[in-house]
Amino acid sequence: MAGTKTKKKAADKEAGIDRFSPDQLRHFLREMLLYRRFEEKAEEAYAIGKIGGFCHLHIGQEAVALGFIGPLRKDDYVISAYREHTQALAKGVEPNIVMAELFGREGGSSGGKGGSMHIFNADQGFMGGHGIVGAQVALASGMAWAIKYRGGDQVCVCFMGDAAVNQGAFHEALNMSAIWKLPVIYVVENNHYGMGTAFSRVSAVPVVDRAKGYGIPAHSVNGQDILETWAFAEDLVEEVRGGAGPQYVDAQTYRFKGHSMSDPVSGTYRSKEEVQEKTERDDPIRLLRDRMYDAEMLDEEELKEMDAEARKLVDEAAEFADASPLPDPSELYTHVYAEENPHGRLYFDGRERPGQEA
Amino acid sequence: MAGTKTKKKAADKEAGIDRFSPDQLRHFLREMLLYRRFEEKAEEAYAIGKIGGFCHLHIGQEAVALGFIGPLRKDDYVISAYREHTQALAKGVEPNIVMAELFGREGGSSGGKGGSMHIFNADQGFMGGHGIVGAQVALASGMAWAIKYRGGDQVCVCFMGDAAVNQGAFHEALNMSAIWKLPVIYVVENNHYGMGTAFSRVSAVPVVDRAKGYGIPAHSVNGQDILETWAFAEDLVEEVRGGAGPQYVDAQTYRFKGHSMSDPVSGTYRSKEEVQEKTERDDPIRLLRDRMYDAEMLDEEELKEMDAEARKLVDEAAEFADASPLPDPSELYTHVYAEENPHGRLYFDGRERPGQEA
Amino acid sequence: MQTITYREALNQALAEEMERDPDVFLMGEEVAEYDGAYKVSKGLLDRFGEKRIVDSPISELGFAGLGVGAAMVGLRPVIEFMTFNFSILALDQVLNSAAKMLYMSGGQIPMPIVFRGPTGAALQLSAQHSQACEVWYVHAPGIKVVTPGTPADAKGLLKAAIRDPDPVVVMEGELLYNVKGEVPDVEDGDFVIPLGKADLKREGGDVSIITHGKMIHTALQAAAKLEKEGIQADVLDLRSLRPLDVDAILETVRKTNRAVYLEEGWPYAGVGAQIVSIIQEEAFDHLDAPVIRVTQADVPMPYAKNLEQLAKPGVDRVISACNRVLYRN
Amino acid sequence: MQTITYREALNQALAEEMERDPDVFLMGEEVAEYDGAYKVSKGLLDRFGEKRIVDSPISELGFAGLGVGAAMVGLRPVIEFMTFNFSILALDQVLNSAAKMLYMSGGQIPMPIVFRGPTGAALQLSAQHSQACEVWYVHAPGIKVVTPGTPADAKGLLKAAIRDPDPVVVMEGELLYNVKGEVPDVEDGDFVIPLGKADLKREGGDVSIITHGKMIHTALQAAAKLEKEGIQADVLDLRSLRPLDVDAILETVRKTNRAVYLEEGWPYAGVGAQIVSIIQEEAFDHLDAPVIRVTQADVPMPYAKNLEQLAKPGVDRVISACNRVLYRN
Ligand SMILES: Cc1ncc(C[n+]2csc(CCOP(=O)(O)OP(=O)(O)O)c2C)c(N)n1
Ligand SMILES: Cc1ncc(C[n+]2csc(CCOP(=O)(O)OP(=O)(O)O)c2C)c(N)n1
Ligand SMILES: [Mg+2]
Ligand SMILES: [Mg+2]
Repeated sequence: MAGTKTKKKAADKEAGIDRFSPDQLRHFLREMLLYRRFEEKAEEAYAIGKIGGFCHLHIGQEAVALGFIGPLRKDDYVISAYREHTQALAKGVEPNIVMAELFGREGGSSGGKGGSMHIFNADQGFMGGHGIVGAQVALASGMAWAIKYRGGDQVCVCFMGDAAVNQGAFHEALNMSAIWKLPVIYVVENNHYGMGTAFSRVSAVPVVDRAKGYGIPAHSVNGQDILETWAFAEDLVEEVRGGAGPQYVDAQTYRFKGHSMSDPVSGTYRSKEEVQEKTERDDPIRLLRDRMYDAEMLDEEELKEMDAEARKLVDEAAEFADASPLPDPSELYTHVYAEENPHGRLYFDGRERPGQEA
Repeated sequence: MAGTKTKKKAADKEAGIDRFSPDQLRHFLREMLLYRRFEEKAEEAYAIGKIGGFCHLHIGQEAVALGFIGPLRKDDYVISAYREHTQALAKGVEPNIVMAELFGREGGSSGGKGGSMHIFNADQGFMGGHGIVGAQVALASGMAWAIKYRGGDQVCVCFMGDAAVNQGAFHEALNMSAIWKLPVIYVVENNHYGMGTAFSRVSAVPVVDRAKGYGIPAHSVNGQDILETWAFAEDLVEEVRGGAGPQYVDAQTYRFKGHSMSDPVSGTYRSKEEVQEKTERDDPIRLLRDRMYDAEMLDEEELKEMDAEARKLVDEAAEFADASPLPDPSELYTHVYAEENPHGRLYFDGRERPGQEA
Repeated sequence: MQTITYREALNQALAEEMERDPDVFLMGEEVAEYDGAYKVSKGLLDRFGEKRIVDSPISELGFAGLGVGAAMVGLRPVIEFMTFNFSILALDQVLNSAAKMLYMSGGQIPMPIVFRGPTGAALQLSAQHSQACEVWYVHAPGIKVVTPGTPADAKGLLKAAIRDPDPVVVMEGELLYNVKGEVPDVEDGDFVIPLGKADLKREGGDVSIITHGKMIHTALQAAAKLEKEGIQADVLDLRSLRPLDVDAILETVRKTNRAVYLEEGWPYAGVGAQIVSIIQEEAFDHLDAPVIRVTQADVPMPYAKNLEQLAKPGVDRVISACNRVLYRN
Repeated sequence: MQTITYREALNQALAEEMERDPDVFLMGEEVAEYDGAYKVSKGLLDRFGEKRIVDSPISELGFAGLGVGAAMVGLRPVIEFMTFNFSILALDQVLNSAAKMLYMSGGQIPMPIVFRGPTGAALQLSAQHSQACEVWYVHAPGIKVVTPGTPADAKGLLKAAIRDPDPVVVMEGELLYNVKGEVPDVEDGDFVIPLGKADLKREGGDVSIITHGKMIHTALQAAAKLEKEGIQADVLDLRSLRPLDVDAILETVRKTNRAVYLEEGWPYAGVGAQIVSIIQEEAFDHLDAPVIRVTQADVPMPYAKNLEQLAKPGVDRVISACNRVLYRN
C-alpha cells in the first residue's frame, strides 16, 4: 500500500561510497565542516551577546540538511522551521549574510529584521525560517501548489521537527498535498525530542507511521549518514520532479546541543550518557571522515586543511557581520507593507515616520 | 497492526436478528420512527418559519444515532456537530424540549439561546450540538480525559461528519486520545459528502484509513443496518468501558435530504438517481421493517400503530414548542458569565441591563 | 450603469481579475462545483476550470497557509472563507505568516493575497456563526482590511484588493449578497476603488454617523428617520478600515461636532473604539459631545428571534445615540 | 510578607489551588518533566504526579479543546500556552467553545477553565514571538482577562482565576518572571485578589498614567522621572481587563483631568482604544486634553536590537505623552 511503504531504498546503497566521486565526497566533508563551524561560531557569538533572542543550533543534524538540499536545483524551494541556519547555507545562501542576520545587522539576509529564526533568501530559493511549529508545512504545500499551477518541474523540500507532526497544520497540509499530488518532500528531522519531550511520549506510533492516513509514501533514512541520505534524497527528488507526488521522510538524526542556547544539552529529558553515546557514535562528519579514511580518499593533512578553510569562512562571516552596521532606524517602518496606498492611514501609533503624518 | 485493523466484527452478525429480543426490535423501530417523524416535523416547521437559521436534518442516518447511543448508559457522554437532533433524542432528551429549542423558545433545551445546532442536555449526558466542524472532536477527548482522571468507567461517544476528518482539531485530538488511552469512540457519520463535496475529492484514502497515523483501532460498519450497528457498538462500548482505549469507526450512511434546509437534495454534486437509489435501497427503517416482516415479528397493523405513536409524540412536541413563549428579553444577558464578580464592568455596550450600570 | 446584486458584483470582480491576471486563482470550500456556499463564484468553474477555481477540504488553517505559500512565490490567491467565523482557525497563518512575511524577509517576499468571505450575523445562526470578525484582522499591522457595503464598493474594492501587493482581508456580508445597486458597466472599463478612501454615503451636517460594512444601511435608515425630525445626518462609510481615511472622519466631525460610531461587532476594543480614540485625539476641540458607539450587545449571539433582534444594533439605537450627542430629549 | 519572584508566586498559586481542589490540573507543553519552559511549574510534577501535571504534544488547538471538554464535565483545567503567540492556533476553542458554552447551553454547562502563559515581547524574539495578545481575547464576551504585573498580583489573581466559574485568560510576561516583590506569607492564609479591581500603583495628581501588565514598570519609571520635573503622576494598574474597574479609571481621570494609556501591544483597536473611548464618554467634561496612547510601533516586531528598542513603548515616550496632555513644552 503506497500510503505506508517505507522502502529503505538508500539501504541498498549501504556501503555505496562508490556512488560518489572523490570530489563529491570532499565536497560533502567541506560543506558539513562549514555548517559545524558556522554553528560553533554562532554559539560563541551568542555567548558574548552579539546574537540575541532564540538561537537553535543544528549541530549533529548537518547530514540531513546537506543530503536533502544538496541534490536540489537553485530554482527548487526549501522551507524550514527555526533551526535553519545550516539549511540556508546548504541552499547556497552566503555565510556572511546568514551570520549578519543572526547579528541583527543591515547586511543580514533580512536586513537584520528576521534574526536567527527567520532566514530568507528568495534568490536562492530559501523560503525561511518560520517560528510557529508546523506552519511551514502548509506554506510548503502552497509553494508546491504554485509549481504545479505553473506547470514547472521544481520541487519543494519542507523540513520540520518530529514534534511538528502533532500540529493540525501538518495534517491539513499533507492531506491537500496528497489529493492534489503536489511536488513536495516533507522531511521530518527526527531528532527524537521536541524541546524536553521525547517523541515517544507524544505519539503512539513512530514518526514514519504518522503519514499513514494520507496516502503519501513514507520513508525512513539514517540522517547521520550523508552517503545514505544524499543517495536516497537524490533519487527521491528526481522521482518527485518526474511527477511522483508528495513524499514523507523520517530522517533519523540527533540534536547534539540544547534545544536553544538557553536550554541544557542534557537533563531530566535525556541523559548525559545518551548524548555522549550519540555524539560519539553518530557524528555525521566523523562518520564520513572514517569512511573516506577507510577508502583511502582522505588523510589527516587534507582534513586539517578543509577544516581550516571552513573556520576561515566562518571567521570571515563573523567579521563581515560585526562590521555591518545596525539597520537604519527608518527601517522600522519599511516592509510592513509593499505599497502604501495613496489614500488613508496605515499606521496608528501616532509616531513620526519618514514621509507620513503622525 | 492495531493502528489499522478494520475488524468487521459486526459482519459475523450479518443475519444476527436473533441477537435481539422482539421487544428490543420493536424498540428500535419505534425509536427510528420517532427520529424520522421528528425531523419531518422540523422540516415542516422550518417551511412555515417557526424554525430559523441553519437546520440540518438527520433523515437517512437514524440507525447510526440509535446504534451507537442506544447501548450507552445515562452517565456516558455523547457529543456531536450540528446535525444532532436525533442523537439528542437517542440520548434521552425530551422531544418537547428539543423541538422547543429549534423554535427558539423558553421551553427549549437551551432556553432558546442555542437553536438547531446547539442542543445540550447535561442531565442526559448530551453535550451538544457544536457548529465548528471538528471542534467537538477535541472536546470529546477532554470529556474522556475527565472520565479517566476521575477513574470512572463511562464512555464518550463523539459523532462527526466525514468532512471533519480534514480538520486539524481531529488530528490533534485523536493523537492525544491515543497517547493517553482515553475512553472515547469517534464515530464518523460517513454520508460521503460534506455539503456539496464528495469525500473522495478531499481525501486520497477512504474514511476508515484516516486514523491509521495514530495507533487507534479503526472499524467500518454499515450504518444503515441497525442490527449490525447496534451489535457492533454494544460490544465496542463494553470494550472501551473495560479499558480498550480510543476507537475510530467509519459508519457508512447516507444523507437523504439536502445539507441544510436551504440546500438542494441533489444537484451537481450528487445525482437524482444516486439519491433515489440510496433512499430506496438503504433506508434504515425500511431495512429493519423488512427483516422483522421476514422474521414474522411485525405486521402492518403494528407498524401503523408505532408510526401513529411517533407522529403523536412529534405533534405534541411541536405543540409544546409552539405554546412555549419566546425567551424573556432579560435572558439576553444571562449565561454570558456564570458569575459577575463583585467588582468591575463586564459588559461594554453601554446598554441598560437588569442590575448593572449602563 | 448596470443594476446588479452585491453577489454579482463580486462575481464580476473575480472574473475580470482572473481574466486580467493568470496568477489569480480562487480557493475555498464549495467554491467550484457548488458555485460557492453563497453562489458568489457562480459559473467561474466552467469559465476558468478546476485549476483556478478550487474546492478545498474543510481545512481553514491548511488552505489559508497554502494560499500564503503560493503567494510567497508570486501567485495571487483569493482565499474564500465560507464565513469569517471559521477563519479564526486560520488566523495563525494570516497573522503570523501573511502579515509578517514581507517584514521578516526584509522585503524579499511580498504577499499579494486576498482573504474574503462574509462576516457578521445573518438571521438566527446563533453564537458560533454570527460574529463580526473585523478586529481579529485590523488589529495587526501588515494586513489591510476592506468592508464593502454596496455592490459598487464590493466590485471596486475586491478588484483593488486582488491587485494590491499586500494581504487584504475583504469582509462581505451574508445579508448583503442580495442587495441590488448601480455598478458601472463592464464596457465602461476597469472599475477600481482605491483602498483607503471613505465614502460620504449621505450629506447632512447636524451629526455624523460613521460606520462600515453592512451597517451603512442601518445608518441610512436612521438618517432618513432623523430627517423627519429635522435632523440632517452625515453618513460616512469608511469602506476601508486599514488603510483608514482619517481625513474624511475628521472632516465630517469638524463639520458636525458630534459623532456616533455604528458597527455590527462587539464593543470592547472594537473598530469604533479606535475611531473614537482618533477623533478625540485629533478633533478634541471640535467635539460638542462625547462620541457614542452603537454596537452589538456585548453577548454571544443568541438564537431566539426576539433575543437576536435585541442583540443587534438597530435603527432605533442609532437614532437615540444621535439624540444623545445632540443633547435632545 | 515573603519576597519572591513573579515565577515563584505563580508556582505557589498553582500549588495551593491544586492542594485545595483535586479537580484542578495543569496541562501544556513542557510543564511537567521540564518544569515549564519558563519554570513556572517547577517541582509540581514531583508533588502532584503526572496525572495532574501533564506534558502535552505541540497541539495548541487540541489541548485547549481538551481542556474545554474536561471543564464541560466539571474539572478545572489550567491550560498553559508556552507563550500566547502560539495560542492564536487555539483561538477557535477559546472563542467559539469556551466563551460561548454557557450561553449556547442556556446555562447548563459552566466553563471553569484558565488559559495562562506569557504574552508580549521579551528580548529580540522577532515578529512571530513578540506579540501582545490581549485584544484577541478581551474583545469577546464570555471571557475574563487578567494581566498581573507584580508577584503579589500574579499570585492573587491566578488563584482567583482558578476559582472563577468562567473562562479566565491570565496573561503573564516572560520579562516579569524574575521580578521580585512582596507577597503575603502562605501562613497568613489564603491570598486572593478579586477580579475586576484596579490598583493605584502610585499616587500623583497631575496626570494619570493608566496601564496594565508588565507596562506598569515602565509607567512607574516614567512617573519617577516626571517627579524630578515636579510632576506627580497617578499610575493606575488595571490588573483586570475584563471585568474592568471603570470606577477607578474615572476616579483618577476626574482627579487629574489628563490621561495617558500605556500598553505593550499594537494601537489599532487596542485595549487603550477601549479605555479612551470609555473615558471620553463618561468623563468628557473632566478632560482638559485628549487622552494620548503610547503603544508598540505599529509594525511586526523586528529582531535587530536597535529596531526592537525603537518599536517598544519606552519611558521617554510615556514622559512626552504626559507632557503633551499637560501642554508642557
Ligand atoms: C505552535 C508552536 N508551539 C510552541 C512553540 C514553542 N516551541 C518552539 S520549538 C519547540 C519544539 C519543537 O520540536 P521539534 O518540532 O521536534 O523540532 P526541533 O526543535 O527538535 O528541531 C516548541 C514547543 C512554537 N514555536 N510554536
Ligand atoms: C470549521 C468550519 N468550516 C466550515 C463550516 C461550514 N460547514 C458547515 S457543515 C459543513 C460540511 C460538513 O460536512 P460533514 O463533516 O461531512 O458533515 P455532514 O454535514 O455531512 O453531516 C461545512 C463546510 C463549519 N461549520 N465549520
Ligand atoms: Mg525534534
Ligand atoms: Mg458528510
